[in-house]
Amino acid sequence: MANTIQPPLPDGKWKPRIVAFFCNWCTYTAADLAGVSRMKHAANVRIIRLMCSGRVDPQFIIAALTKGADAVLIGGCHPNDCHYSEGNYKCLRRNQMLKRMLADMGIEPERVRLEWISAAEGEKVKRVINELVETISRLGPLGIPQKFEEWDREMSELTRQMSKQQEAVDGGETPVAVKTEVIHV
Amino acid sequence: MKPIVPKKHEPIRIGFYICHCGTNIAGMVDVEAVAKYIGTLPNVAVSRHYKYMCSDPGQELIQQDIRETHLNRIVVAACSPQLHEHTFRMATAAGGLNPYHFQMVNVREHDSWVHTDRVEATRKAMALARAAVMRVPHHKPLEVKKVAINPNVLIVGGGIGGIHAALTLANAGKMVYLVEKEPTIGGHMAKFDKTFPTLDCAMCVLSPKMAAVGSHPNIHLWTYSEVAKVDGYVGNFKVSVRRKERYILEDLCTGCQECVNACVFKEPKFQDEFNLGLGKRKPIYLPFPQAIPPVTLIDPEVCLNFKRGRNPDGSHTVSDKCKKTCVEACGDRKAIDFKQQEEIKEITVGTIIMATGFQIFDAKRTPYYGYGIYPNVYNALEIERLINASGPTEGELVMRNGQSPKKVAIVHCVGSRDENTNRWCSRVCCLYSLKLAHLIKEHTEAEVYNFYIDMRTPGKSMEEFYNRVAEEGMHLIRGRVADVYPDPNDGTTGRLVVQAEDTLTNKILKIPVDMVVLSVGLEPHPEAENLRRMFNLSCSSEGWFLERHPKLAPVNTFTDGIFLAGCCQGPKDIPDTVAQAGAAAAEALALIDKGHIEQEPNTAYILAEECSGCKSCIPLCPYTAIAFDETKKKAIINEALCKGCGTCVASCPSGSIVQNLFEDAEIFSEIDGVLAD
Amino acid sequence: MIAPFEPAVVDKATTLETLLETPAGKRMMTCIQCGTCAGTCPYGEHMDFSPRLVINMLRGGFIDEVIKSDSLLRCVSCYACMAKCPRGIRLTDVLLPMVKEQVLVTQSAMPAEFQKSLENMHRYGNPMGESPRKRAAWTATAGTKIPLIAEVNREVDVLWFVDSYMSFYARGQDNGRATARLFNALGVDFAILGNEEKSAGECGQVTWESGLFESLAEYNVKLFNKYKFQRLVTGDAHAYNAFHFRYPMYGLTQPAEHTAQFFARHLDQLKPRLTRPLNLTVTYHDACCLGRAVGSYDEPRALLQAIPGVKLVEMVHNRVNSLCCGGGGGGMWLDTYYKQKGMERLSERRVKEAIATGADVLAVSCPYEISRFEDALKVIPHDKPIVVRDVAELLADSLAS
Amino acid sequence: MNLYVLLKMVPDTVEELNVATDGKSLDSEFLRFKLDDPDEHALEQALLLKEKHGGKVTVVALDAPEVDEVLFTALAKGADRAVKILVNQSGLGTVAAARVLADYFASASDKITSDTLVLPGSQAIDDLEGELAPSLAAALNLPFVGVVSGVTLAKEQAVVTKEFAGGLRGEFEVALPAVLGIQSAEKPPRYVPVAKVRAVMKSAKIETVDHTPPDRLIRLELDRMYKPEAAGRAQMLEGAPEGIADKLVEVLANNSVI
Repeated sequence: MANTIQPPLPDGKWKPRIVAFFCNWCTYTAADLAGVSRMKHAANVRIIRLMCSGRVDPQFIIAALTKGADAVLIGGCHPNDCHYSEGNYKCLRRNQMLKRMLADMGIEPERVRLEWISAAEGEKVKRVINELVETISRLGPLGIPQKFEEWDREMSELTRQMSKQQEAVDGGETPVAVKTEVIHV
Repeated sequence: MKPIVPKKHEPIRIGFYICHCGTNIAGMVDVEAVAKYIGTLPNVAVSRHYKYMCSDPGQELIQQDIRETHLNRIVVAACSPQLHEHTFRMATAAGGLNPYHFQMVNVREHDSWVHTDRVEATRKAMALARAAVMRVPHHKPLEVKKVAINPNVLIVGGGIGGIHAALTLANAGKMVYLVEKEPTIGGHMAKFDKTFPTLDCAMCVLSPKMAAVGSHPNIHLWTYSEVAKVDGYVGNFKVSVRRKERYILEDLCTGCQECVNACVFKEPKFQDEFNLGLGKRKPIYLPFPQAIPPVTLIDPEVCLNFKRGRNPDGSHTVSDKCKKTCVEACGDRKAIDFKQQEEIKEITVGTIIMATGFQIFDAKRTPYYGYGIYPNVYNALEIERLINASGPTEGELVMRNGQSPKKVAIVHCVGSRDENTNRWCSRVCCLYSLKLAHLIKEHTEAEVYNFYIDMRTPGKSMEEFYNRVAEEGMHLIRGRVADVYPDPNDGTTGRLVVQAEDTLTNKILKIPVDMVVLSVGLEPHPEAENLRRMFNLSCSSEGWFLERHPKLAPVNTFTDGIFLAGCCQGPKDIPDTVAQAGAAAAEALALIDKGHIEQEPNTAYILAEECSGCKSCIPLCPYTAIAFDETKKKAIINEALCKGCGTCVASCPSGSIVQNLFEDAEIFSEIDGVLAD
Repeated sequence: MIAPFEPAVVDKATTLETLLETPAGKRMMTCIQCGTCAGTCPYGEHMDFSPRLVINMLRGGFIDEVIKSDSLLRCVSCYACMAKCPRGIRLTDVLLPMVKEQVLVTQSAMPAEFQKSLENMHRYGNPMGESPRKRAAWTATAGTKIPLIAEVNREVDVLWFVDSYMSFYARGQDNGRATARLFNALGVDFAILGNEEKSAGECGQVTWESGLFESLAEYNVKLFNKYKFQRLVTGDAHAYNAFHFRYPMYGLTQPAEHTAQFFARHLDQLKPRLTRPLNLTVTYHDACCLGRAVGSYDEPRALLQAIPGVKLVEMVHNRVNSLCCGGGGGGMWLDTYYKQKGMERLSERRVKEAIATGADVLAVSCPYEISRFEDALKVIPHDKPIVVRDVAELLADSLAS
Repeated sequence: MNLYVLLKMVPDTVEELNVATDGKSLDSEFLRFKLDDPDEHALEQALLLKEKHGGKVTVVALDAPEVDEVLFTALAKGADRAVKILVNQSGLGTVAAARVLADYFASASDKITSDTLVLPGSQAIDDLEGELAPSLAAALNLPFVGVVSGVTLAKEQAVVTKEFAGGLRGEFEVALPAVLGIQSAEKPPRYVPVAKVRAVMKSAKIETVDHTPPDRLIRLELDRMYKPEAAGRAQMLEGAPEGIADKLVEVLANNSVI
C-alpha cells in the first residue's frame, strides 16, 4: 500500500525521517509544552503516542527502520518518575539489547536514541530533536527499503540464472559455466 | 471486559476533519491541501477542513456526516489529544458510533506551533493524518470502565492553603485528613505581622480558621506528621502517614502549658524555630500561643530526660537524670510519655490536595549582601517576627545590639530574577517590602531606602498601596544593590554601607545604614522533589509542582485525583492561595460527588489460545495484575488492576497479550502511515 | 554560590556588529537595567557610560557615543559585574572588550604608558620591552637546573608557562624560583619554553587589542604544537585565564592549570614536605582571573592553611566579592592616566582592607599584584608591617631546606 | 598636499649590540631592526597635516630587514601609499642614500609638485649628524629646515617651528616644495591596533621601485668599530636595603658630598 500513496508535494533533496515513540505522561506532554511555548524545532520527527515507554516493542523500532525511517527516538519519564512505576526501566533494558542487535546489523547506534524527558522539559524536546536531526543529517540516509529492493533484485536475478542453468541441464545442453570459488578452511 | 468483535466484511468508511484553529494551524499548515490529499486515501469517505472543529457546528458536522454518509470511523486533526480527544470522542458517540472508533491527530502543538517552514509543516501534517487514517480501521468498539470513588480527602500541608481547602471540604461533609509536618498548622502566614495591602493583622484573620480546623468533626488533624508512602490511583489512594513522636499524648494534653512553666530549665535558652532563632524556648514548649493543636512537644535533643543518644531502632534513649518536674506538673492528666514512638497510620482516600507551600530563599547564597556575616543584615521574615507584638522583642524593632535602627535599607529581589540563584520573580516581594517599609517607619521613624529593580504591584488595591507608601516619604531607588560592607568610616557600631547604582540618575550611591533587610524570594519547598516522586507528580524546571495546564487546569495535576493549592505550584500571595485552595477543594468535590471515576479502556487482555504459559509477563507488572492459571497453564490479566501501561504487551514472546487502544496492528499501521511518503 | 561560567565564551570571529546575533549577545537583550554592574564596578562612579548604560546604548543603536567617550578605559576587567549580573550577561569577556576595541580603533591618542606596553608586547613579547633573548636569564638564579623543553627533547608532564612578570621582573622571579622548588619537591617532570615564550596576551584580549592577542595566541599555540606535554601550568593568573577560556579556540588541546590549582591538587603529597612553621597571620587576595573568572576560591586557601603556623584571616571583600587590584584589562599600565583623572588607585583601596585585618602577609596568586600592592603599601600608612607574598613563595618558605 | 615621509630602519638597541669579528660592523646574529624614532614622528606629523589639510601621504623606505612590517604599519596608521626602493640600505652611507632618494623623486612617476613636502626624520641613531635631510634637499634643489618640531601650512608656504638649545624656539617660513627634517611631531605617534595592521597586510600592497645603487666612491669606509672601555669608577653596593643605605651614606660622607 505504501507505494500507492504519494503526497502531492514537490520532491526536494533527502531529509531525515524520524519516528518517535513518546510516553503519554512525560515526553508527549513535554512535546505539547514545546508547542504551547512555541519552541521552534526541526520538522523531521513524527510522533506516535503510547501510554508508557514500556510499551515500546523492539519490533516497532525495527518496523520503523525497515519501512524507511532514518532514526527512531524514544521518549519516556525520567528514572524513578515513571507513571507506571518502572516501565521506563523495562524500556531501557530492551533498548540496550536492541542496540547490540542493530550494531551487528551495521546500523549506527546513533540511529536509535532513548531520552528521558519530563513533562516540564519542552526545551529538551526541542534540543533532542534538533540534535538528532543534525546527527542523522550527518550520517545520511539509512535506506533499508532500498537495500531490500536491491537484495530482492539480486535474489531474483540469481533465481533467474539458477533456473536458466536448470533449464540448460534439463534441455541436455552444455551447462553455462558458473564460476566457483574454492574456499580453504 | 472482552472486546466486541466488529462485524465482519463491514466496509470501512472514514471521515477525516482538519481544523484551522483560526490561524493557529492554518497559518502554518495548508489545511486545504491536507484535506484534499487525505481524501485520496483508501477507506476515506469524507475529508473536510473547518475553521474550529471543537465548536458546536464543528462537532455537529461530524455527527451529520456519520448519519448521512454512514461513516464508521472518525479522524480529527487538530490540537493535542490531551485537550480535545474527549470532546471528539463524545461527538463521535453523539453521531451514533462507538466513541473509540475515533483517532486524534496533533497538528497544532506538534506541528504548526513548532515549525517555521510551511511546506515541511504541511508534509508532516499529511504524514500524521495518514498514520491515523491507516490506524483507525483496526479500532474496536470499547466500553468505559467505571470505578467507585472513596469520598475521603488527604490534604498535605497546613498553611493557609491547606487550612482553607480542609475547611471547605469538611464543611461540605467530606472526611479530611490534614497532614502537617510542623507541630502546629498556620504555615508562613502565622509568622507574618500585617498583610498587604490592607495592613490587617495576619494572626487575627488566621487564628479563627486554625481553631476551626482544630475542632472540626470532619477533620483529622495530624501535625508533626509526614506522608511516608502513596499507592493506588484516583478514587482509591492508599496512604501511609508517619506521626512523629512529640512525647506528649495529644488526646490527653489540654494545652495548659503548666509543664512548660514547671520545666527544670527556669529560663528559655534554646533557639526558637517559630521566631527563626531570634527568640528562645525551653525543651518542652508550645510553638506559639495560638498553636493548633494546642499541644506541647518535647525536643529530645535538649531535654534532660533524654541522654541525647539513640537506640538501635533510632528512637531516643531515656535517662533518669532529670527531676521530671513537667510530669509532676501534668499530674493526673498523664499526658507526657517519654517512651512514645513514631506511629504509621494507613488511610484510604479518593483525592489528594497538595498544599506544601514554599521556603524562603537562603540569603547566604548571595554572599555579597552579608547575610550571616554582618549581624545587622536580616531577612524579611525575621523582620516580620521582630515587628510582631507577639514576637521575640514584643514588637519593638531592635537589632541584635539592642539598638533601634535610624536608617534602614530594604533590598528587593534577593534570590529572585537572578540567573545565579532563582530566575523567577517571587511576586510578593515588592509588596511585602513596601509593607515592611511602612511598618518599620511606623515602629521606628527610621529613614527607609527601598532598592528595587522594577516595582511590580499588580492586583486589586496594590498600586494604591504603593502610592500610599510612596507618599509616606520612603526613598524609592531604582537600582539593584551590588554590595553591602561595613562602613569604613565607622569602626564599631556595625553600620553598613549599601552600594548601588541609582539607574534613573546614573549615580553610584553609597548609603550608610544601620540595618539591611533582604527581601528574599520564594522557592520550592526542600521536600518538593521527594513529594513529587511519592505522589507521582511533575515539577517545573524550577521545582514547583506542575499544573496540568497553565491556563485552563491550574489546580489539576497530570495525576488524576491530585490537586494543587498555594505556593507549592508557584509564588503567590494569600488571596490567590486561598482562591486556589477553594478551587482545588471544588475539583475534589466534583470528583467525589460524581461517585465514580471513568477509566480509559486501555487495559490489556490475554488471548488464551495463543499464550504459551511462559510466565515472563508476570514479574513485569508493577500492579500484580497478571496471575497464572495453574490448571490451564495460561496467564490471566485482572483488568480491574491493570492500569494500561502496555509493558507486558511489548514483552510477550508469543504476541498473545493485546492492549486495547494500543494494539500491535494499530501501532504498526501508524508506523507505516507516518513513513508512507 | 555563583554559577560557573561556561568555558565556551563566544565565537572568536564575533564582532561588535554581529554580537547581538550570538548566544552571548542575545542574552544582552534580556538585560533588566538593574545597575548591579555599575554598582559593583570598582570605577563605576567614574564612568559616563556604566556597563548598564553601554548595554542600553548598544541595544538602542547609540553605541558610537560610547565609543567616543573614554569611559571604558576605566574597565579593569575584574569580572565583578559579570559575576553578579542577574541575567548572566557576559560583560567582562565579551561585551566590554569589543567596545573597548572600538575605542582603541577610533581614538588616536592613547595614554602613553599603555601604548608603549602594547607596542612592547607586540614587538618583544613582553610588556616591559625587555630583550626576548634574556627571557630565561632568571633561571640562572633558580638554584636548580630549570629544563628547557627544546633541550629535553621528549614529552614532559608539565609545560610550565613562566610568562613575562616572572621572567623579567625581579619580585616576580621570586615566585618563579619558589615554583621551581615546589616542582622539584613534588618530583614534577616539567620544562619551560625559555626564550621562545612570548606573553600569553590575556590583557590584549580583555583590554582592547584582539589583534595583538591573536598574534600572540597564534604564536604560542604554534610553539605548543612543536613540543609534547601533558598539561600547561602557569603561575600567572592572567595567562591562565587566556589558556582556559580562549586558547582552545586557537588550537590549544592540553588542559591548563594555575599553579595554585596544581599544587592544591597535589596537596596530599606536598603537605608532608611543608615542615617549616611560618607563624604568620595571612590574608588572601582573590585574583580576579582565578577567583571570579573560574571560581578557584578554595584552592589557594587550602594551600595556605596547609602551611604550619599560618593563620588565615579574611578581608571584608573576599571570594566572589573580592576587590580588584586594578591591574587587569590594561589597568597595569594606566595608573598615571587614572591619577590624572583624579581616580583612586584600586590597589590602595585593597591594601587598606588588608591592613585592617592585622595580617602579617597579604598573600596573592597573580604576578601583577606583587608590584601593585607593594607600591600601594608605600603610600598607605600602617602601623604594623605587612608584606606581599605569592602563595607559592610562602609554600616554598615552608619546605624543609 | 603631497606628503612624503622617508622611513629608515636602525638597529634595535633593546638587544645588546655586539661588534662582529671583523671589527668593522655589528654582529648580525641577534640584531633586529626598528623604525628610527624621529622618522616615526615624521610620519605622525604627516598624518596630522593630512587630517588637517587633506592630501596624500606616501611613505618611502630603502630595503632593510623588517622594513615591510614598518611600511604596513604606516599604511594601517593612515598612509596612502608605501614605496620600497630595492636598494639595500646596509653599508650605503647617508649621502649615497640621499642620492638614491633624490633619483627616486626625479623619476617619472613621483614628480615634486608645488604642494609637496618631503619629511625625513631629522637624525637617526646611526646618523647623528642628520646629513640625510640637507643632502636630499641639496640634491633636489629645495629649501630645507632641520630639527623641526611643528609645521603649519599657509598659502604656498609652510611655517615651521624649530628648537634651539636653551629652550629657544624659532619660527621659519619656507616656500613649498621643501624638505623638513622632523625632530618631533605635535603629538606623540599614534597607536595602531595589531588587528588593523594584520588586515592591511592582507589587503594592501607595497610598491617596489628598482634602482641601481650609485657609485661606490661615495660610500663610507669604516676602519674600526669598538665598545667604549669601562672607566672603572663605579662601585657596587650589596646587601639588604637598610645596609645599602648605611654604606651609601658612608661613601657619600667619605667623598665629602655630605
